[in-house]
Amino acid sequence: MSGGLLLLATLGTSLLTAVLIFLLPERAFRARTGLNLGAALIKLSLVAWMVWGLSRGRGYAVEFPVLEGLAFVLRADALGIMFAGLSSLLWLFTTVYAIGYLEDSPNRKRFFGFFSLCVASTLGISLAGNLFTFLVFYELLTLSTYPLVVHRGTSKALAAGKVYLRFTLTAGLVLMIGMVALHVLAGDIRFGQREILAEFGPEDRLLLVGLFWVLIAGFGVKAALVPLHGWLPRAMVAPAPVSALLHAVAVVKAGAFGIVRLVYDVYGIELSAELGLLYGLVAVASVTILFGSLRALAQQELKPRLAYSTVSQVAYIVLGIGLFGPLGTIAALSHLLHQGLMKITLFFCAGNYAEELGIHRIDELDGAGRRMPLTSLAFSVGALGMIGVPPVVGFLSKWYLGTGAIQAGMPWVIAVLVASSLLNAAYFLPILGRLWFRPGPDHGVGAWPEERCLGRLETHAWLLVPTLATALFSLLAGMLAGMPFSPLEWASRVVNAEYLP
Amino acid sequence: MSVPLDPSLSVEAAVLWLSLLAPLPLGLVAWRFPPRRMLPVLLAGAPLPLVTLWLLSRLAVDGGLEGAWSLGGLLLHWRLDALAGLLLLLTQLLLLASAAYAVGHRRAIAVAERDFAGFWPLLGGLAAALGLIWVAADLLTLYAALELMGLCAVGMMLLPGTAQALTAGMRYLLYALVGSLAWLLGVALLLGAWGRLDLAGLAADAEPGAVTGIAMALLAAGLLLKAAIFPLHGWLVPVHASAWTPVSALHGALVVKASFFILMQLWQRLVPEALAAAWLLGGLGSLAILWGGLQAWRASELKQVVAWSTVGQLGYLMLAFPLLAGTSAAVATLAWQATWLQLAGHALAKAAMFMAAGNLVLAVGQSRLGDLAGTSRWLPLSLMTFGIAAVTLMGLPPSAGFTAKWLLLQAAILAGQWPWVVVLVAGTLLTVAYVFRVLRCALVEDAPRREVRPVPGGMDLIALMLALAALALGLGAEWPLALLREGGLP
Amino acid sequence: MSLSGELVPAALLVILAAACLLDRHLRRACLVFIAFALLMALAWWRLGAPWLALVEAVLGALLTGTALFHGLGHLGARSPLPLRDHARRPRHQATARWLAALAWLALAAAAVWGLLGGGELSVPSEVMRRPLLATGLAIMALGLWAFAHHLHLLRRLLAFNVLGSGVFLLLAGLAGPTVEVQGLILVGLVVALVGSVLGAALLRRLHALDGRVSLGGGAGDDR
Amino acid sequence: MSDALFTFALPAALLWPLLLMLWVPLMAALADRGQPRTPLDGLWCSAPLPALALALGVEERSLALDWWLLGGHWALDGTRGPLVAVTALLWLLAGVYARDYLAGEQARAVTGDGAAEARLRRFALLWPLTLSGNLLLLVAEDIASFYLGFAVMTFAAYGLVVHAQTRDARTGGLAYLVMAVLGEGLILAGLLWGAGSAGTTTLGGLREGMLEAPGGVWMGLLLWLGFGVKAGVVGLHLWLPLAHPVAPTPASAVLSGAMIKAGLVGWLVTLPLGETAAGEAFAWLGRAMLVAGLAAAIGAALYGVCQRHPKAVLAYSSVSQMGMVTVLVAMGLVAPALWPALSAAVVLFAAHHALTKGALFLGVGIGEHPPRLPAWLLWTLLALPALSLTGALASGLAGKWAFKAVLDDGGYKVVVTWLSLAAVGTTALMARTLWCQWQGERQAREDGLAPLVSPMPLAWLGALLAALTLPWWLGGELVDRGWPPLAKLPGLLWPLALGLAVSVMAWAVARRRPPRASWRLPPGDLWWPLVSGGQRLRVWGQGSLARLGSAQHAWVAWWVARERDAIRALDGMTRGEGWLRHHAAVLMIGVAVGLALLMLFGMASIGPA
Repeated sequence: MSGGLLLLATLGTSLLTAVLIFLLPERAFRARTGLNLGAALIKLSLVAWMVWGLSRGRGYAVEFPVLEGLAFVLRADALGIMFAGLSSLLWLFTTVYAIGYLEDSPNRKRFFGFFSLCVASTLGISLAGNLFTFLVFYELLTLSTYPLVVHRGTSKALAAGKVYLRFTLTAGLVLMIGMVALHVLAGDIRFGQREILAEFGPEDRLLLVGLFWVLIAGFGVKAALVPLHGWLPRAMVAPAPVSALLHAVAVVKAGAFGIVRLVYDVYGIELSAELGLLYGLVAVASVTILFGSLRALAQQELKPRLAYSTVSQVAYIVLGIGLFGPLGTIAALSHLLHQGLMKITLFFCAGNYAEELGIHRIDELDGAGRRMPLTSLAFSVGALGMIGVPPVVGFLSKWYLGTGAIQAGMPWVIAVLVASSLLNAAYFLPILGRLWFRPGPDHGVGAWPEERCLGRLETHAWLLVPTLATALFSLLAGMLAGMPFSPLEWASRVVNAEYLP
Repeated sequence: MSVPLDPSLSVEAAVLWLSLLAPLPLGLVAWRFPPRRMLPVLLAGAPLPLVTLWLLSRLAVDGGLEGAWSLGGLLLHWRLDALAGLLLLLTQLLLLASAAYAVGHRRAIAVAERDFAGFWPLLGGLAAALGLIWVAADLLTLYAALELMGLCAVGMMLLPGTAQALTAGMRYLLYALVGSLAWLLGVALLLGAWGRLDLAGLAADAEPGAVTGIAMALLAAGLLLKAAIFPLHGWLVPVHASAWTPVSALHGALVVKASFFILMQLWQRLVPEALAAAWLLGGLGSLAILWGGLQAWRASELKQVVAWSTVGQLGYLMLAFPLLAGTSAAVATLAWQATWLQLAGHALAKAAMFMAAGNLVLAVGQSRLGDLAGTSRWLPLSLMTFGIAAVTLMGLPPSAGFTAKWLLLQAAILAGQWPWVVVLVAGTLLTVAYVFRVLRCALVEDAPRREVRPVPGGMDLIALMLALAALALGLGAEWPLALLREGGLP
Repeated sequence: MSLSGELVPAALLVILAAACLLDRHLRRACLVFIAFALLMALAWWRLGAPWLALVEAVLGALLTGTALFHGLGHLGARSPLPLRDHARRPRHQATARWLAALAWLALAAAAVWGLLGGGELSVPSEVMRRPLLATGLAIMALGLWAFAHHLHLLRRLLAFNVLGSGVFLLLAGLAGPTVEVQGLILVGLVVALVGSVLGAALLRRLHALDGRVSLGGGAGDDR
Repeated sequence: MSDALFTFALPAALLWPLLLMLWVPLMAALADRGQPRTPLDGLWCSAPLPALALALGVEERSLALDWWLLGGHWALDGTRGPLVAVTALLWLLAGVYARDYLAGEQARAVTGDGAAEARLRRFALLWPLTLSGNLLLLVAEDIASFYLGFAVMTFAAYGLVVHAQTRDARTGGLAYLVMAVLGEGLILAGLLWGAGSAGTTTLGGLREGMLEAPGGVWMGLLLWLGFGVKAGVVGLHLWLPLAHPVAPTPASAVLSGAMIKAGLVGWLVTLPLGETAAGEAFAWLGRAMLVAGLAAAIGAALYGVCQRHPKAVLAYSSVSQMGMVTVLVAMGLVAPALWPALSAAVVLFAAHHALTKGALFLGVGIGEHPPRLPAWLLWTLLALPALSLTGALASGLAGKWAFKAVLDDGGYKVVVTWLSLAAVGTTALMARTLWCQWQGERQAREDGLAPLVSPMPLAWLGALLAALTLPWWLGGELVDRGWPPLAKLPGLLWPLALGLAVSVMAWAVARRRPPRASWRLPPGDLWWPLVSGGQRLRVWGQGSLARLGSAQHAWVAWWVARERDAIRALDGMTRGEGWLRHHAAVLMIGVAVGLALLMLFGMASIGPA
């Protein structure tokens, strides 16, 4: 299959799935499930094919003009395919999870339709070859996640959706203005054409700095950088798979990925460092990391705590971007994947507790480790990873961030990292303590809020399997980080191939 | 009695005029034998856009077509350039969609065939008038076509016969008539000053001056009134809210745009350098964007939301005037493309939106927003169509609205006209606000279930097709825009 | 033709227009309008446009008059409209309308003056056209004022017709009775007729439906 | 052993405990619900065996695993080998001991006590996990594996500490965990900083890089303090006396015997000890460590003798002993030239302490459940490790001689004197321990005696034997100094004599005038003021978090209110529409006039040009 066709086929798989799901009647549960899983598998294998091809030096690109001097460009480069791989892999798990989670609930057709649309947008974001194409899919992502956020249709969900839209659409607009202005200034910049902006003279530098921050403001909303993070905790009312999606794969990652693209592929890291933009990024990221952790500490419910944890964790990516040097870059790129694996595990677990036992508050978790050992194990893996305990992948991110900070000449960042680790420990370890070491209803103390006993295992197999799989992946990705095609190895490959002279 | 100036193009000219005038007999036939199914309507109308496509392909090869009819010593000029051809294609597609939709609509609202039959000749008249406006190249033809269009539109608006529709229609009638008198006065001055009516001649002869300026001001005032540009939009919303859905769709999509088209043609030919006046028009457009958006946001009924949205969206078109006046060629090219893309995208999306809204209202039996609760579950297709159409209106990708907004922003930034950037941002946010207000109402899940009367599937399908076309125009904008660029600015 | 020979019908036209627009007695106003239209036809005749005169007499006077009387409900209809218009605008609104009409008049006059004074008129200016132009301007201003000022729909229809006649006169005055002008006026007359017929029919229906004769204040009009 | 075999054997030795760990839930899942099994079977006890065999059988080997974490590099060498051997042996004996120690709970679990079963299963899971962490950190040469082992050991051991689930156990566990997390943070900071500066992933590279890096001493300080949490550096030792008494006795034994040594190992592998190139800054760090070590050695002894629970006394003894070790390690920075000789002494001393302290802790359990032994024999056996710890016997004597000789040679007699003073304290602590045990044992003897040939006494005896005979079987260059000549014995034994004398006197005094209750010093010394301070801090922190939250809410609420105002204002504006509609004609005229004026004046301003 030729390069461009393969790209279009990958993108088309999800789009077509969305259309087909909308065409299927609401009752067609089996067909929809088969379609979902089949598409997810096909997409995963197509992406794997491209990964393999890329590693052998093949190129995949397709483009056509939309306007004079502006093209719609899809191109698979190492960085993009990395994100595509993450989204395709996690997509499979999320789909499986969602099928189990939404069993017997209304509006499944709508849910899965937009779900597929959402994955198509994420894939588009990862394969976009210039800012225009990126923006197209970025906004499409916003639109396709809105019905998912308000899926429950309660007034709380609708209010959250309103906040979500306010933040994201305004940001999209800001982003668009920034992109248009950049386009006016420099024309259509393909990702990787770093020399275009680098050649601007000193008189345009101020303008470039200004545009950079406009664009960062646009991306920062989705990446939930403080103070633009307000939508994220509120969007927690969505069903668990959607939260997992928002936090781990699609939305926040799209923002972070945008910043990655902006810094590495549009401005170029050298120019960014020269313009002094990276200090600002590091400062913003540091504030976000600490603020997110502090706010997480104050939460009494599981999902909001995880949400604020996301705020904090995604800022690690931005922090890594801000650390000038290959190690910082590796940290940023690999954390993009690592955080996805760990956070999705945590959200799956939170969903499992809520579905099986009706648990939403942290103090209801006492002794849940006995009732749901596997889920709790997965949760522990995720939480320890977030704290940065090896061999879970989170440690690797912290390692590269820390060493990258030294390389970039900012040792104080280590203090931020350690403080964040301690705060992470302060809000995750009590949960683990409750799970494993407190007596709970299964020890004869109290009762679960709403026990449902789904399935023969500790919960529904559709819910349990993806949870365990992502936990296992977070563990394996850490332990086997030196293996070829591990996230870390691929990130290093991207850095070596693209960002070092 | 017809004398094409260039006899070698006679085949194309004949085909063009046949396709322009064909809607009249078709309308009359339909009046006599009202169609009961959508398919015959579609089949009868389908050749027209195909013919136009063929003409467009010829245009790409030969450049523009032009000619004149001689009518008792009177030379009536016409020309078919890329812009006119594209607009003609758009018109024919929308008319076809509306005609097919109307068949279903009649069944759904259960109006007697006899009462509905009046729709068809008026539709034919409207189609012919619109076609004439796109190709007319002199003020007399334009005047006649404008009046024919206005009267047909008024007639269609009155068809429901309710007090509300009659009042609104009466107001529309009066203002349309006065607007055309203002236009006629302007034409009188131009004729008096330069002694000719054909656009090309006027563009060549006319020099900017007091008389031309005043004439343009009078013309513009009349056309603005007909195009429902703020603050002269007062007649539009009641008319739309009370008219039948296919009529509203056509009116919002095409009729108001025709006046804008004429204004743009004249302005570009006669007073392209009038900066201050162009900025006033841009300012009025901005106010229209804000006012329309605001009113749509606060409106309480679905069709009112859509109608107000038309007022707001028309404002975007007006931004073309300051961006075209006295700016560099690059800015002008961008603004020119942006305007027509916005017009086409809005036409498709607005028609789709009216139809989707009409379907929702028909199915629910209520028109208040609050009564839409839960429709996402019972009427997913209509709501989806509404949503897709709204994507274009909001200017979100990948839609024609988005691409047009991108061009407009690019033009504004390149020209350094920052106020329009602010207006675009505010307008987009307002659009988002009112669109999602509707969707939010529809997504409420905990409302009691109500009786829902599903509309015929074809109606949803037509609306969906139009909405998707608006979407496809976003990324596929290069084909029409390349044609436009080749045609150049007037 | 002498200047004074032109002045008399011109003055008569203005007087008739004013009488038609200012009279609150509707049937009388309609009758005056028919007289006005006939005088217009005469004017066309004298300008050398007999066809136009014929059309004006048939469309403008006969058919429009019939339509107006139909709208008034005096042609075999069951529920005639009240014969007098009692509606009044508030004073400040009335002032604004006067001023607006004057501004419009000034604008048009300035343009006409510019054409005459600057010798820009494409057709060589003739002395005899000046009263025609003045008459046109006056009638147009009157018509516009009346259209903006009156509330009664029938009176607005009358005003619109008078306004149209004023514009036609100006047109003829500026460009002479050329074939283009005749074409424009013809179209204008047809449109005016159709508009009047439609308006009158609508007025009847509206009056029959909820007894109203003006736009504002009715149910469902304003939110 | 060939390289290939080693490549296989080392991971296998580390994985074996993990496999056994997985075996536990597997068996529980496979077994019939009706027949609960005891998770602590013979197989389970064998967890450290492969590691022990490997450590005794291999001299020097290393293993590189590129795919592992950041690149794995594991090694066994002259320092690591003995430590692995001692650690594995202690874990083995403690494991066997635990099987018996927890027999009561096993019995309850079999009869269907769910809570006991859960506790037991948790113990059975976490014990091998802790073990594997401990072993990994000992063999790791790359930073990531080392940190992994350290973290796994630390976090898994929490479960062992809180095993009993009593209130005290929770307190002990909390103290343990808080301090451990703090320590982990410090270690992480030090490691990242050091590794980042040196651009390395191995511990050797870290040590070398630290010498050259600017601010290297600060990395050293961070690492010293970080590992100091585990090693009980004064001020960071709080968790020891709190966690030890509440943990099950075998867990206390490995905590105090093996796991505290992890802190020492951390120092040994990360600090640039014995590097003559280290600058004056490191010497100052060494001096600080020296002072802190001495303070711990003596202060802990003083505080410890006031404790009532034998395990608390032993915990303070550990703090005291580790203080002495700290002093020795500090000498590696103060006097780098001495280090090659001193390092062997440190390892020997650490190994000695590990096994001896293990034996002592296990002895506590023996005292509580005395086996069928004559009292004199039992007490002799219980006293033997105590004497050894004071440096009077066997491994203790060898260890003490090893460092005393080096320090004497190096001219650091003052340090030796201070250390001897600490040994006086150790003697007093041992006396106090035995005294406390004596009182407990008399009570227990009345309840009945346990059989001698059962895992618990056998494991204890094994530990005793291993501890006493350490110098003989550990071998290697560690004991190349051999035994002290007779002439030196008085210099080595006077602290014992003095300590005994002081103890007897104190006992006599205390018997006359029993100390008032208010004098009793709680175990955990600084912990309690810190807790109250922490409580206040926590209240303040929660308050400020709440304030942060409410400030955010207030901010949002303010905006929502403004939004409502704005919408109301807009609603007011929308009524203007009626006006627009009524004045459309006038507005059209206005627009025309406005446009015309702009055209005229716009053109005028542009001018005729």
